[in-house]
Amino acid sequence: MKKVYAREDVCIGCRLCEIACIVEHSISKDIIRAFKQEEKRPARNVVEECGPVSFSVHCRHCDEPPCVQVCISGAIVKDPATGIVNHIPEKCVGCWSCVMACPYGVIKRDTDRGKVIKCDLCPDRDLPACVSACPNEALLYEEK
Amino acid sequence: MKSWQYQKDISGCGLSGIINKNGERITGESIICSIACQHDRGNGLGGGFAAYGIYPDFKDHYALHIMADNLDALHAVEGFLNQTVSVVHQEKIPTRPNKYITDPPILRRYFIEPVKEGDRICRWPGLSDDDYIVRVVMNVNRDIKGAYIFSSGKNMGAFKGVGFPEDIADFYRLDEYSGYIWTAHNRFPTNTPGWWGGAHPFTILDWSIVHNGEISSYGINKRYLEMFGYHCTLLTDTEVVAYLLDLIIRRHGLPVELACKVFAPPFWQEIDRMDKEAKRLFTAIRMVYGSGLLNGPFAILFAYNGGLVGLNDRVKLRPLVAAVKGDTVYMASEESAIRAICPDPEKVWAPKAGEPVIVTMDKGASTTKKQARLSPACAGA
Amino acid sequence: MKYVIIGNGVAAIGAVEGIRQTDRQNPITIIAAEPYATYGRPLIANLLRGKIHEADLAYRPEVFYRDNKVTLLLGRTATKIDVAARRALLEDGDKVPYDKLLIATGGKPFIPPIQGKDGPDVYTFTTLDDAKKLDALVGKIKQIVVIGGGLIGLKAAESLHDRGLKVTVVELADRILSTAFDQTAGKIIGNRLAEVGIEVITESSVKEIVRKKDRVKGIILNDGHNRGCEAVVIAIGVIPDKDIVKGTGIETNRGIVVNDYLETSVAGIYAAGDVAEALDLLSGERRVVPIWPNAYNQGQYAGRNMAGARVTYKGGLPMNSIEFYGIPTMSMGMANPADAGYEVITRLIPEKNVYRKLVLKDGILVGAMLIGEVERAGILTGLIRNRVKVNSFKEELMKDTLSLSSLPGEIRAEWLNK
Amino acid sequence: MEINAQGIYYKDLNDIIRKAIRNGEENFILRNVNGQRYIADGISKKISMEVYGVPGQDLGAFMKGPRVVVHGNAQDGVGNTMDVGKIVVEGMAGDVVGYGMRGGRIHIKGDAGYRVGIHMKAYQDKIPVIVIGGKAGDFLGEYMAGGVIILLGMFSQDAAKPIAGIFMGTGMHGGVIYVRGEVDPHQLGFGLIPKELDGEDQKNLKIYLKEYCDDLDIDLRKVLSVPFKKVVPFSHRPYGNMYAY
Amino acid sequence: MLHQPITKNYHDFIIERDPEKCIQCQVCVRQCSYGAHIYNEKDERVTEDEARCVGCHRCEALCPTEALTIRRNPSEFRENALWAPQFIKNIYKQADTGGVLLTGMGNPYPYPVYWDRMVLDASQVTNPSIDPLREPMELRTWLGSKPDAIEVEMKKGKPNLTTQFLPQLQINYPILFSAMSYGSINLNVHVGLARAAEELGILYNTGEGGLHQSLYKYGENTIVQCASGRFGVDSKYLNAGVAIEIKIGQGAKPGIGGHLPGEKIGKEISITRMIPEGSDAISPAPHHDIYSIEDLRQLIYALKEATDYEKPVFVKIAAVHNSAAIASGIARAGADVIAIDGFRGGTGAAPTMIRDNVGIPIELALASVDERLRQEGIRNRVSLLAAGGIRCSADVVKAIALGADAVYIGTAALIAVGCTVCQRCYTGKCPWGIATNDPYLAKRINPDIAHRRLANLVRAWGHEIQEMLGGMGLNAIESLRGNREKLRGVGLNEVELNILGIKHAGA
Repeated sequence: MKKVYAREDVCIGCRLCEIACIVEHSISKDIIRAFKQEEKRPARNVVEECGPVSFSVHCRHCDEPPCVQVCISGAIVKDPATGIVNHIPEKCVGCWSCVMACPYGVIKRDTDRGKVIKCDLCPDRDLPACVSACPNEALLYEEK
Repeated sequence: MKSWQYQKDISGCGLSGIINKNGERITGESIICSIACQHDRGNGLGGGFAAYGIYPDFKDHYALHIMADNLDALHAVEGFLNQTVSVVHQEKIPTRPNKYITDPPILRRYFIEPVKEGDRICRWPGLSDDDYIVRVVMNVNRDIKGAYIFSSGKNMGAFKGVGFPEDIADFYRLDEYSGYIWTAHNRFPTNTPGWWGGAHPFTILDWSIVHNGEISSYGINKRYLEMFGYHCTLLTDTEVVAYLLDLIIRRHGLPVELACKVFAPPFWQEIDRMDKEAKRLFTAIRMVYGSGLLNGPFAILFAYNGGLVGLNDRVKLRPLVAAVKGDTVYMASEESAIRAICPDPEKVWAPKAGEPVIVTMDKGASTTKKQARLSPACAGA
Repeated sequence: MKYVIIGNGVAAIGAVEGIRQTDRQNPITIIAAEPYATYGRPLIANLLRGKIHEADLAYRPEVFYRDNKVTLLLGRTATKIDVAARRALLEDGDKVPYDKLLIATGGKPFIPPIQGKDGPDVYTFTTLDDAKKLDALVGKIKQIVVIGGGLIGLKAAESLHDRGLKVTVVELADRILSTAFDQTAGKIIGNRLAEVGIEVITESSVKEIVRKKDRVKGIILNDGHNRGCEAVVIAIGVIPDKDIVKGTGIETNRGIVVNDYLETSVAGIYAAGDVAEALDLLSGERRVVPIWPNAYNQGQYAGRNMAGARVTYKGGLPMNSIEFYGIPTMSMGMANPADAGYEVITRLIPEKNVYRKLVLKDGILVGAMLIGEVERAGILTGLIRNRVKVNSFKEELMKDTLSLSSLPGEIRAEWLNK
Repeated sequence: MEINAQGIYYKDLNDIIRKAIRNGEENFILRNVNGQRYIADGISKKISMEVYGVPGQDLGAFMKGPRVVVHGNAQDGVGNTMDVGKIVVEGMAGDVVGYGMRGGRIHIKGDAGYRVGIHMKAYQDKIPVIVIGGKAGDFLGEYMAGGVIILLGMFSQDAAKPIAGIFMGTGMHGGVIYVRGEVDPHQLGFGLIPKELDGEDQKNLKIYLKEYCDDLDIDLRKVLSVPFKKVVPFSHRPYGNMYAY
Repeated sequence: MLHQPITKNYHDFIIERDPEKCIQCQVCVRQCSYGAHIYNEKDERVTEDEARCVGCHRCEALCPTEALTIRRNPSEFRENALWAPQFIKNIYKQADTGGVLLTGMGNPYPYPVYWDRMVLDASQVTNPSIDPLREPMELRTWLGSKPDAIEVEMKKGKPNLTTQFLPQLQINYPILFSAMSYGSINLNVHVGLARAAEELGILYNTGEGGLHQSLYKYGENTIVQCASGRFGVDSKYLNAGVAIEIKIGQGAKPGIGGHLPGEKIGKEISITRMIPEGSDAISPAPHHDIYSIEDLRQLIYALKEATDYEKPVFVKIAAVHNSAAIASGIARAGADVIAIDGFRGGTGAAPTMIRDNVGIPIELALASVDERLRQEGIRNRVSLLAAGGIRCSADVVKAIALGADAVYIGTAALIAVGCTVCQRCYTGKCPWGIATNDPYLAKRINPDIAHRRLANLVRAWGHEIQEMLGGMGLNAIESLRGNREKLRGVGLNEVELNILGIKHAGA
């Protein structure tokens, strides 16, 4: 399946991917409203920086997703057709089991809501928002 | 004037040429009839002819045709010739009055030999005869104001001026000449009217050239020739072709067909598809003679004592038709110009872009054969 | 090909999903003793606590069974397996023939022999029905005692406390959550529970459940102390529910013994989940580790194998994530090493209720415990699971800024390019 | 009406013809034509004209109706921007045949020159068709926008020559070129490849060739005995990506 | 501190931040390598220190809400025709530091740009313009020394070439990427240049910093440079490319050497330049084996010997007063290609006074060199490259019409990959990741993007060159080369027209 791959060698650590993610998952999908008027939600990727090294971590939508295995409420399911590991917030009870299980550490706790938040590969878009926002093509959306 | 300030003149035109490979001489009527058929390709501002085999009595002497605006200029030329060459014979170029031909310059012809080294005075020792004559022509044309050598080959001559070609022919009494190669030109110049020297053909030694089209690469062709001592002073693009022929064929020794490939080389994509040897050769031609490429639309006929060549530019932006009947080959801008004097050719064809039609004299052909063939009735004009 | 699954817990769902990875056609029958479609069993605490409704319990959407061509026999109990005839016998006499059978009966609560345990007002807390019964008590009683300070017990305690009952938890060990936690962690959570008003009594056990007119009135601890209460929840633990294999010749130990393909000693019969004794990743031994992810995973591997794929179960990793009154806690792998042959690194910030502990064996991370700070904890789980040597960067792992950039470049590159 | 064109200047010849048409004349036979330009130029009536000899440049330019038959060769610019009508050439034709042609037919028995069918275009119900019985020069159908060119390669005076020159169909963005036999892909312009004909092609080709064969007394079966290839544009906007806005 | 040094007061740029739009995302903070944007944790607000802004526009480009505008600081000195602000500011700087003023890129001063004083011709009626989209339009160019004539012998009726040629380089566009060393720019840019050159069928130039191991595979499209510092030069290097360029001078700093400070000599650069890590890389002003033209010949032939006469040798000089005579000497010394770099050529670092006051415009140098070589009849013997301030395809066409075989582009190539010509290359903090080897900044150049953009640029110019050629009725670049008929001057005086060898427009 197509996944978001991060190129560490050309990630410039600008974090525009996070901003794009937040905007895409906002109510208004308008950057200024999303940041200034809506409740702020975390981005669904994690940009890591360590000295000159930076890269963005994205849900791998694993073949055998540990998050799906541990989810006690059935809130995380892997769509057998698309391969996308989806999170259904209504079902999430905030047990954080998936946070514990995800080896990429890319499922975040949204403590305000008591639920986790994770990448959904932007179902409304051809290209995930983070990928199109990356100014340096450090994020690739492709089949490997 | 700085050399770069010479400006080319541009023109569109009609052409015609005839060659008898066997050396049989043809009277001027044929070529006149043929070019007259293409009357509408010109505008009356230039016509001209080149004829080969017309001076059998002086066939080993360079025949200089000179036009001069005034006697001072003519005298200057004569003075220069006296210092540099020996004149064997000189005379007025015979003309007859024609109501359409006005203001002709003074026209003279001189049959000369270069002064050999060790003779009296030799201006430029070490040069071959041909190079010596080229030097003479270049010096006159560059340095003597108001005078111009417009023909300098052996046993051939160029005749040209301002007017429709049929009137120019009448003026020069070309019906009275006979030659085994004839070329003719009907000119449609666009920006320098009324300049006799600007009419075609252009010649150097026995190279003569008539041209339909425009040499867009003129600027570099001219600068290239200047590196080799040619001076393009005649305010027309066609002049460069004559000098390139002299440089590439006579001086560099390339065969005629390769000279044509300098003017209209194959495209790189064609070269890339050639076999190794040919690829090497054509790559070399383009690398070394890129400045000699004639770019822009052209159909040219060039003649020399040994033959007649027709050539198109490499994308065939100007027309050229050829036909054969017996020993005679015809080339013209339009088929009708050929049919006007040869209604039933054995073969008529349009040469491909960049592929020269080269007609050389048969071995053993005598170019002094006296019998003149009659021209057929002229249908066109 | 007919697939039959006895039990309708998460292992059964895993099995259906496993089978359907390979075989999209052949029928599956699930025999479910409970009258409910599969629900998120741990969620009964949330239900009891009043945070969710019964409808929210469904583990898979309603269409799941239909979409997967599953016949669900609800409220039907399988009692026997006729190995020779290849069929499961139901309590009501029905026979369900199978080609491949999965035993996923799970566990049942362990009830110790406490005096007074039999009779009304004593509850367990493992099923939805249990939760419903306790829910019905709310408002009717004031005090309740929970026996067992493990996961189930504490969740029951928390839920009941939130519903207004006075709750006392009695734990035999020196700390709550003794299997997953160490003393430090236990203390942090114990304090937190005490803070909200849940009484936790450790190093103690219930000697007797005191009844009056058959109804529970209190308990007496083995040290003689007592507590008044109107009900008791026994939440000591669960044991494999393996009754069904009696007389089949299927090898059992504590649970039903299975091989690397989750197949029992009888060909064509598989077992998965809390009833199975399957491979444990870290120890390399077979044992019963009754945790949710293991059950799902085993079910899924069993299902894939049943459908003909030959896939090796790589073993389960014990792990738990629970939050107590705003303090998230996690423990993964061997968080409480058995002996001194392990390197243990800890960091404690008592005022923030933050505690972090890593357990290494020969430089390899084998266990971790996180209290308070749990962000990106899965990275540690991943390191444990992948047996990564972490000595050179273990200090990085101790930080709350735990990140993949702490990992050496090569490991990281491989990690992220999956 | 029969006219001996020998020695008649083109303007005078065309004057005679135009006057006769105004007087209702519909059939012309021109004899001894040699180089007279603009014959049938701009004529908008359905006249018929037989030409003996070699007509000059721009035969039938801008014409809208006449049927012209040339019993011999034609020069350059045949059917320049023509609209309706037909030109049949029993011999060869020169360069730039059918430039910008919008409708009608040009049937040439023999070879044709360079840039034949350049920028011809179909419009509404008009579909211009050029059929060349011989071979063609370079740039056949260059930036063709519509219409049909059919190249047979059968009646050429040069057997050795390839059926067409190079850069065939360069910049083509409409229309179709049918070639009898094979086309070497290197002869085609950028982005083009020879393709097989479909049923619709076969049907149309037959209709066009039937008319051609009838005009020039050619055996249709023989023409159709060899399969054709077609060249069509790869895009209607072949240069759409070239510009930076 | 209430008092501000005057240099801070008269900073060049102001940063306008629209508070309505700023979402405090701090992209600007992370992107500004000069620290002009600052995040104030306490106020949770981004603020700015405008004195640090160099006007590179990186923040503006990356700001997701277009909240930023970088403007020239309107704070002006009292108007003074003599004491223009830059002179005043420069004096402040030097009074502060006592140092030589340093700058980057090419001469920014308003000397006449002759490209903009020349116009091109087009065909109308008498010859057809050629449609380059559809008809062939050949840009293929060969660099190398050609004979004046070729010789053929007839073999089996076919002409066969007997002339032996010196090595020639085929390029598909008359555009090469000029020398920019690894060190002055980073490896990512080099990779982009190399790959683009490969795709386009042109050449890029290593500059004087050696050739990184990973780039040897692009040898077919590489010119290796041999400069006075001889960094990374060994026989493997000399044989790694298809040509060798001896750099005598550079248009931006004629007569001056180069200096890559030791702190920039990291591991990879050290290996590539073959010098120890951390030690200065100093390029002497002259080659100390070339004190005269005969010494140049000695080096040219030393290089030819070292490469078995298989590689054309380029000699690059800065355009200076006597370029024509110097070029003639270079041609006669055996160079195959002469590159002339005009004073608007760029550099990573140059003393400001040198950059802005030394050298001559490329247009004049090129015209005089081409004319001189023709007068001497040796134009065929060398190819001519023009460099230094080629900004667009029309500049290329004009350069070729003046007599160049091809051009070198440096600054234009860098602009293609993001450079905004802020002229601070010498700081090593290039916010666009170009003129820097800081690993944090260098990765801002994604070699894939650089490759694509460079290839796009040259292809686009190629199309435009073809359009212009076609318009002039030419379909092969060699018919343009030296064809000054195609140029006319506008607003030039007689002297300038004479040097350029062109007529005035209208004449």
